Amino acid sequence: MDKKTYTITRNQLVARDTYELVLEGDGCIKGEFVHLDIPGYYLRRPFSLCDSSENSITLLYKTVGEGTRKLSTLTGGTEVSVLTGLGRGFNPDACQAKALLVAGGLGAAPLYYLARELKAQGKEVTAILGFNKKDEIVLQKEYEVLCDHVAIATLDGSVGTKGFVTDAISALKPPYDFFYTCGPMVMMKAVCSALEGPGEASLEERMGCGAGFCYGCSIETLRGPRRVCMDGPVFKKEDIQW
Amino acid sequence: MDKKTYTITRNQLVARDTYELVLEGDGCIKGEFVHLDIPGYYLRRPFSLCDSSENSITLLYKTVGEGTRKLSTLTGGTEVSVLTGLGRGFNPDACQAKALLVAGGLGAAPLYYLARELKAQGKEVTAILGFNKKDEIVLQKEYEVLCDHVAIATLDGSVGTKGFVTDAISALKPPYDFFYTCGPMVMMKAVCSALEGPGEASLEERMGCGAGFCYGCSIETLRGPRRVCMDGPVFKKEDIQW
Amino acid sequence: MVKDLSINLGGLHLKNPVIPASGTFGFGLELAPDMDLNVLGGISLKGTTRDARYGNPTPRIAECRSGMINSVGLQNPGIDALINQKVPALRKIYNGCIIANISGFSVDEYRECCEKADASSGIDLIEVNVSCPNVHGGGLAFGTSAHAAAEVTAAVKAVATHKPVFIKLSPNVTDIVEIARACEDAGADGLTLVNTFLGMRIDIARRRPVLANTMGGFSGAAVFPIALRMVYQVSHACRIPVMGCGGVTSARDVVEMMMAGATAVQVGAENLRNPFVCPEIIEALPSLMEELRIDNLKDIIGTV
Amino acid sequence: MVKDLSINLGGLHLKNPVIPASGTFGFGLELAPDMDLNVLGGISLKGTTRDARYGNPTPRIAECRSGMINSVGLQNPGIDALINQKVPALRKIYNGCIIANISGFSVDEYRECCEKADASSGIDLIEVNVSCPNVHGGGLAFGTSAHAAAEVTAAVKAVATHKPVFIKLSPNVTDIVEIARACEDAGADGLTLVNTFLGMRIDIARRRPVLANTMGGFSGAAVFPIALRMVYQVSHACRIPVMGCGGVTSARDVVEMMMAGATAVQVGAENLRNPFVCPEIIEALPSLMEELRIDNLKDIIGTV
Ligand SMILES: Cc1cc2nc3c(=O)[nH]c(=O)nc-3n(C[C@H](O)[C@H](O)[C@H](O)COP(=O)(O)OP(=O)(O)OC[C@H]3O[C@@H](n4cnc5c(N)ncnc54)[C@H](O)[C@@H]3O)c2cc1C
Ligand SMILES: Cc1cc2nc3c(=O)[nH]c(=O)nc-3n(C[C@H](O)[C@H](O)[C@H](O)COP(=O)(O)OP(=O)(O)OC[C@H]3O[C@@H](n4cnc5c(N)ncnc54)[C@H](O)[C@@H]3O)c2cc1C
Ligand SMILES: Cc1cc2nc3c(=O)[nH]c(=O)nc-3n(C[C@H](O)[C@H](O)[C@H](O)COP(=O)(O)O)c2cc1C
Ligand SMILES: Cc1cc2nc3c(=O)[nH]c(=O)nc-3n(C[C@H](O)[C@H](O)[C@H](O)COP(=O)(O)O)c2cc1C
Ligand code: FES
Ligand code: FES
Repeated sequence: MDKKTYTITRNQLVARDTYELVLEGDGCIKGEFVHLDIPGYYLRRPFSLCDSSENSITLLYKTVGEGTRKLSTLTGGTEVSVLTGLGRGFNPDACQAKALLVAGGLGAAPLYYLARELKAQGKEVTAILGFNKKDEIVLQKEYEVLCDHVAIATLDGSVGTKGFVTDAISALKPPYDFFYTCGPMVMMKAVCSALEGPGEASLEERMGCGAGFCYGCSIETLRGPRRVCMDGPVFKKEDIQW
Repeated sequence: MDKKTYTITRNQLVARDTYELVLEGDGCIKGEFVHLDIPGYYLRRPFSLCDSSENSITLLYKTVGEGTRKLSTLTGGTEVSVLTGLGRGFNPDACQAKALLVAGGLGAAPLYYLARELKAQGKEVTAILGFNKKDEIVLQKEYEVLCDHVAIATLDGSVGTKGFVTDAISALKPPYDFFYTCGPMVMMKAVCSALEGPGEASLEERMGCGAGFCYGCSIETLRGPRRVCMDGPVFKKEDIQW
Repeated sequence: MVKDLSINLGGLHLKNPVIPASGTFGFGLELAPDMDLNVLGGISLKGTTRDARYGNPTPRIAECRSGMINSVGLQNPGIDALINQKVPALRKIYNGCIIANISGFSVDEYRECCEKADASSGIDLIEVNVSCPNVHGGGLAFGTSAHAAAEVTAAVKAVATHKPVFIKLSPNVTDIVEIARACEDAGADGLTLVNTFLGMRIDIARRRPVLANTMGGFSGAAVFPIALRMVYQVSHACRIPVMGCGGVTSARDVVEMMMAGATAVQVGAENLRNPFVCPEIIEALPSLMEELRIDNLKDIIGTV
Repeated sequence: MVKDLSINLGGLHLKNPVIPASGTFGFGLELAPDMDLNVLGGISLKGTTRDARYGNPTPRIAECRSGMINSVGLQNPGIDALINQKVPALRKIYNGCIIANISGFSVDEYRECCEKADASSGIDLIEVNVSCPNVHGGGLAFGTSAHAAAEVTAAVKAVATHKPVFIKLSPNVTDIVEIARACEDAGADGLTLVNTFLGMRIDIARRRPVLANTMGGFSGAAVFPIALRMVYQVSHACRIPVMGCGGVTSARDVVEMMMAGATAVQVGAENLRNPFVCPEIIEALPSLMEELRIDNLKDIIGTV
């Protein structure tokens, strides 16, 4: 874990209530998420790494409360304090050859980071991205450029399969030996029970420190209590107590 | 009293620990001081009006604590919330023809505002400005351009009379029918007891609202309790309980 | 849809629940030149004692993170001046709920002041501040003992027969519910929760307390979670209405206090930072209600 | 001039007075990869009970202005795991003062845990958290009654004969001095002031408490003026040393707490915002001492 200062270079609305935040600074960081200090708010806010370069990181965030609304008002040039190197992320090595990525909403962000790694390892990647409506879709082009198969599901049918990601999976029947999922709990639960074989899901919990020492984010798992920030946020399908 | 938003156009070190702050916005405001909201601090900070134009006001402030140190880091373009129209200031009409202004340190700021008004009324103005050392002197040129007589006193004798403002007054024996003073309490007390005739002094007190309704700044005067922010900060020499 | 912000407070109709708290809005008159007072649901006037008081020596104000400490010490012109001058002058320009805030250093003083306030036609509601030290009872605040708080309540209720009497409690206690219940049992028509928290700051450069009085009452945004907890506990334990107070700065805070159980909500120290905060909150409430799908603000009282 | 930051805490030499507070720094080990723990004057370990506990359901964390509420609920691996695993592992890499923080739900549990802690060679000081509810005594926290706090103190002092025992008090009381004196009279070697304030937040969109547990412990910068007042009152009323805790975020706060009477100063919730705050404070102290013309930090203890 490190505390670093980044400079906002881009903070742009890219979909309904969704912003892309590009932070200039050390791009070579580890971990699954960063913990960002939003001026005027007490606790830091956790956001998954979506992309990175040598000297920048990219996050995607939705304005859901006071902190993220404030974040959306910060302009280029603003410095922000970020804790980096947090969380145990998806394990690309768990996949032998064919990976299935199932995202709900902004779950597409950390899975994109994973997809880059999987492709770097030469694996075949199918991505199923679910959204409520067309105007919420993010990263579609990026996934299409990077991955072998991409399918979209929207609840209202405005793009791709009409319905849930599970409907798109049933329709597509993609080949995979390991799946990875990130999104709302109900969606991940449905995915984990619908999909055969081993997989991982990324959980969310309200966080204090984000770095494993306050025990604010502990959840019960089938292997006992685990800290989402340090032992997770990614857990094996078979360990999760839904 | 009004709450207005101003934009910083200048925030410049002009003497030892002393900054000139020019705020763009409504310059046609009443009152003796403004109450400025410094981001990150709870209470507003009171500062005297030093100068104004149609679309700006100028303050002079010293970095003495956390709030003013923070203020000195704000850059041009920053918006600040300001309460205007506060305080009963010096009364230029109390002077018949010849005014004596006696300032200690940044007391020179509100007295400069007064001097402009006195000169506009065609009165003869003598200004005695006291500082500890040369590097603390502010507004000397502005006073010299505006006033009829200007004398400087420095404690270490680096400029003008060596000693206190009272020493400079004794040396100069300026003509006046009314005096006005602003500066540290000990200095104003010395001035009010040394100078014959009627006069006014501007007091300081820790403030809450700055606008007369919290009674945080009440002081005992010889006419009973008075609020520095609303009944003052300027009081008649004969009413002050030192 | 048009939003209904009105509430019923101890039998009184208020156009909205937003009330500047005692001591943070003077006698209302000071702010009359600067805003339309008539937008306010009520105004709690500066704390008044039997005799005029200058209060404590200055400095009386200390800055804190997200809050401040005051040791004003009940500077006021005395109950007769309140009734004969301040209230009639305010009544002339203000049509909302006028709340007299009564303080005392003995049960007798509370009784006498409340009797006079009860007889004054301009006053709608009496708020009895039991945070003052009991000079005949060992110096501890009335509000820190259930027995003393109940004694004051019974004494003032015996003389104030025309107007609702709310007892304003101190948060500096182990068990706020015990004290609230004692006041309810002694006949209080309602409760205001809470007054300031005893706090202190030191000027480390001068090596002495910031306040001339050493300690004072801490309040402002910082105390909101503690005040909210007390409002929640008390309004779930008592049947009489509660005015929530402590750290309120926004329309969201007002809604949160009401969901916790407050019928009306007072705004204190934030007025000192922003004298226009009460009108701003009232203006912001309808769109917040729209966002939260609330039509009648009174419907949310105590819903959590 | 070289600044002397060292202090003497209940007979122990600490290189400086800065100590992460219990529950906000895990068992020290979690942060060992990220910083040099050896700069810290001491470390107060996460609160430990007789048996392992999972704690409360999530959400356990709520955001507030200048502070936060936690309802972690003493998740810990139990006293045996503390003594056999956590402390020896920390002792291997850390040469400062290791403080075991002991919690319990009965006098017996406190006694048993303290006896074990007293016998553990890696532990330097025992801090007894009396903010837990007394399950055999009606559910009220031990720390809210002078009698119960004294009973715990006497019980643990009877078995902890090798190490200084500090009692950590709850601020949710009417009279902190009464409780502090009772602990002193019962034999406490020192006091830690204060634990968290009972607080609450409501999620107004979902119309339910933010915390699964409804209420929790409020702390962080917001509570500093109340904690400081309590440290001042107690250290002027008692002879035993006080560790000041509550809202400390900077070197200035440390100096203010010490002037109020604290011998050492704990930093709690701020570690969650900034895990490096303790080393940063320690680094900032010498230049602040220079500014304030202090050569030996211990000289300022209780000077206001
Ligand atoms: C490991 C992890 C990775 C995440 N990655 C992303 C991401 O890439 N993009 C994105 O938009 N969101 C992400 N989230 C959710 C994001 O952290 C919350 O949406 C955000 O904290 C809300 O802040 P707020 O101030 O707007 O909300 P408020 O409700 O005002 O926040 C109040 C408090 O609750 C916490 N909180 C609120 N919602 C959540 C939540 N869903 N999860 C955890 N804490 C919450 C806040 O952090 C804050 O402490 C992630 C959460 C976790 C745990
Ligand atoms: C009517 C009036 C006019 C003033 N005009 C000027 C001016 O033109 N230029 C200037 O440099 N200073 C002026 N001052 C003093 C100025 O307000 C303080 O220096 C400033 O508030 C200090 O803030 P701080 O955060 O740096 O100090 P801190 O000590 O960190 O502030 C803590 C609290 O104490 C208050 N405080 C500290 N010192 C003073 C003081 N001397 N007077 C009143 N409150 C104080 C602060 O406002 C704040 O609430 C004036 C004061 C008054 C009352
Ligand atoms: C400057 C000041 C003066 C106050 N005077 C009184 C008073 O006279 N009577 C009273 O009952 N409460 C008084 N209070 C307490 C407030 O009415 C309110 O209960 C308290 O400040 C908590 O609310 P807040 O956090 O919104 O400030 C005063 C508070 C402040 C800040
Ligand atoms: C997440 C968290 C967990 C805590 N756990 C404990 C604990 O186990 N034992 C204890 O005595 N105090 C515990 N506390 C209280 C702190 O040690 C400290 O007394 C309190 O937070 C006040 O300090 P602060 O304002 O600096 O946070 C905890 C506080 C927090 C924020
Ligand atoms: S958030 Fe602190 S341990 Fe996970
Ligand atoms: S500062 Fe509030 S009355 Fe003067």
